Amino acid sequence: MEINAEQVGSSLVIRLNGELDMHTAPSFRQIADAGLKPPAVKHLVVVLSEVPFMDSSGIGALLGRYRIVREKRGKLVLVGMNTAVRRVLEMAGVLEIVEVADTERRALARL
Amino acid sequence: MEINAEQVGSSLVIRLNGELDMHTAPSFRQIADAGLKPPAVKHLVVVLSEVPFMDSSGIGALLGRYRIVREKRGKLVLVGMNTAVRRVLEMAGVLEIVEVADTERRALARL
Amino acid sequence: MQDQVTNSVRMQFCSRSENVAFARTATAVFASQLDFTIDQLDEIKLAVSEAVSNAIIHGYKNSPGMVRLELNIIGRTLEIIVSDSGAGIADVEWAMEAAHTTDANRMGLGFVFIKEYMDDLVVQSEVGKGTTLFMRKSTDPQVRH
Amino acid sequence: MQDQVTNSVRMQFCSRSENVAFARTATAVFASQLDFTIDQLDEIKLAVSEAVSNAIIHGYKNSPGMVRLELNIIGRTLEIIVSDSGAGIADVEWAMEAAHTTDANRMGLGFVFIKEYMDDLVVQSEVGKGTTLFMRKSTDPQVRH
Ligand SMILES: Nc1ncnc2c1ncn2[C@@H]1O[C@H](COP(=O)(O)OP(=O)(O)O)[C@@H](O)[C@H]1O
Ligand SMILES: Nc1ncnc2c1ncn2[C@@H]1O[C@H](COP(=O)(O)OP(=O)(O)O)[C@@H](O)[C@H]1O
Repeated sequence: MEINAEQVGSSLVIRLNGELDMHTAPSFRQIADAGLKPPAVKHLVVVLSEVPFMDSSGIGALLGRYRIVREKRGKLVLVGMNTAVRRVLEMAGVLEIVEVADTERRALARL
Repeated sequence: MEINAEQVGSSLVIRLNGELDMHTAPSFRQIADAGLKPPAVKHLVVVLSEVPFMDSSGIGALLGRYRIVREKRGKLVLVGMNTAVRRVLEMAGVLEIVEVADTERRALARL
Repeated sequence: MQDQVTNSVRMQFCSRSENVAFARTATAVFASQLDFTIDQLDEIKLAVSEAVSNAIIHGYKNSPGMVRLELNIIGRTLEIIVSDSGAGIADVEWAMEAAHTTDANRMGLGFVFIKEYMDDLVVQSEVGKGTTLFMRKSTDPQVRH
Repeated sequence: MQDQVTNSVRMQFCSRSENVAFARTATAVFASQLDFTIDQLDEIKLAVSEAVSNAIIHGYKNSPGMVRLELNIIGRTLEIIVSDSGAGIADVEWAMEAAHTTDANRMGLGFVFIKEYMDDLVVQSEVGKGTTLFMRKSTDPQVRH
């Protein structure tokens, strides 16, 4: 899994490339948590367009980051899910609590 | 493996889609041999652009058809090999005895 | 009519996190011998990913062990058997419910996903001996076992 | 320095032609845990395809049997062991030469390809007992065993 992180204003943008499971979730978690440390960073945008697969370990990692941004009164925005990923996030009820955007630009515009 | 066969003048064009190995070679062989039955059909063009993999069973099937068209004083033309397929055909010495073309149209123009 | 097993593969691999991807991908490759749809293959990958992750995380508690994965094609049905010789489950019925987990860092979604995506799930487990999941999925969703 | 096996998978599957694709793809997925190039992964797929095809065609003569495939990661090297309990090879040295085949419909290219693409090949065979191929390939082509 390739992970790219960038701070854009008060948002941390993380772009994932690869499958998110118990093997790859820990590095996502680490990079996200480091990027969310600064008090100025309130929101997290996770770009999933290059994530072909996600299971409950991946969902757990996303929801853990959701709790962090919520404590900062920020938002978690998910961008560009494929059908398989959207289905499991829906089943897990994640899509009811996080924001969803078509593109990274739209996600940032909203924050 | 999807196999599409079409007679164009004195040539049989076979378009393969999938991996050519001991499992898929028999259907290629069957369809090619049926298409090469009519005495008017002298040449065989095999389009490999959608063949991601070929092993010695696939090469054997190609060389068997080469013998048939040679007996008919026709030619075998291979079209659009990827790197992996080109390498094994090269190692097997196949590229020294058959014709190679970039596109189906060029292959047919030559026959 | 009772169909016969026409093809099968048995795998055994180390309980390492990188093998979860191996297991689900190898299963999808084998499963594609049946005419599953892309969506169904995604469902199979998810179920195997959850079952193998559980064997590694809960069964072996992330220490070395061997996970077994058996795939059988029976008519138009794929049977998937995932087993470990790890900790076992004290209360299977409890564990299979949504949000039930013995690991505070997890969410208790694994069994929910497997039940949702497979036609059939049977769990056999014995504390201290290990756990086996028997899953089935047919290309024809009408078929229930 | 003698490296340890850090990861391994053992597979066993029916000697059916559709499993050749399964075997080479599963191997490539497992092999991608090492940083092989795309070309090297193609080479690994070809070697496995040839070895498993031979087990099915020559070992079991296209009748039912079980093919075993073991993959071990040892440092930066992938070890691939393909074995059958089939016919065996009477003269291994002869069989390994280019164009040598006992099947008039084939071309005797399998061993040539394996030798070309693998860093290392050892063949053990006993007539009536079966055949085992030990192959090795390193991500670093300098390493020879
Ligand atoms: N292979 C296993 N070995 C031991 N315990 C298991 C195994 N699989 C599942 N369990 C138990 O069942 C519980 C629920 O599993 P699951 O629904 O996958 O959720 P999660 O993995 O998030 O905990 C686990 O927390 C664990 O206690
Ligand atoms: N697993 C095996 N069991 C029995 N004989 C084998 C096996 N593998 C190879 N052989 C023998 O070695 C010969 C050469 O094999 P190979 O180089 O792969 O060429 P081919 O498969 O085209 O014959 C075969 O023709 C066969 O006689």
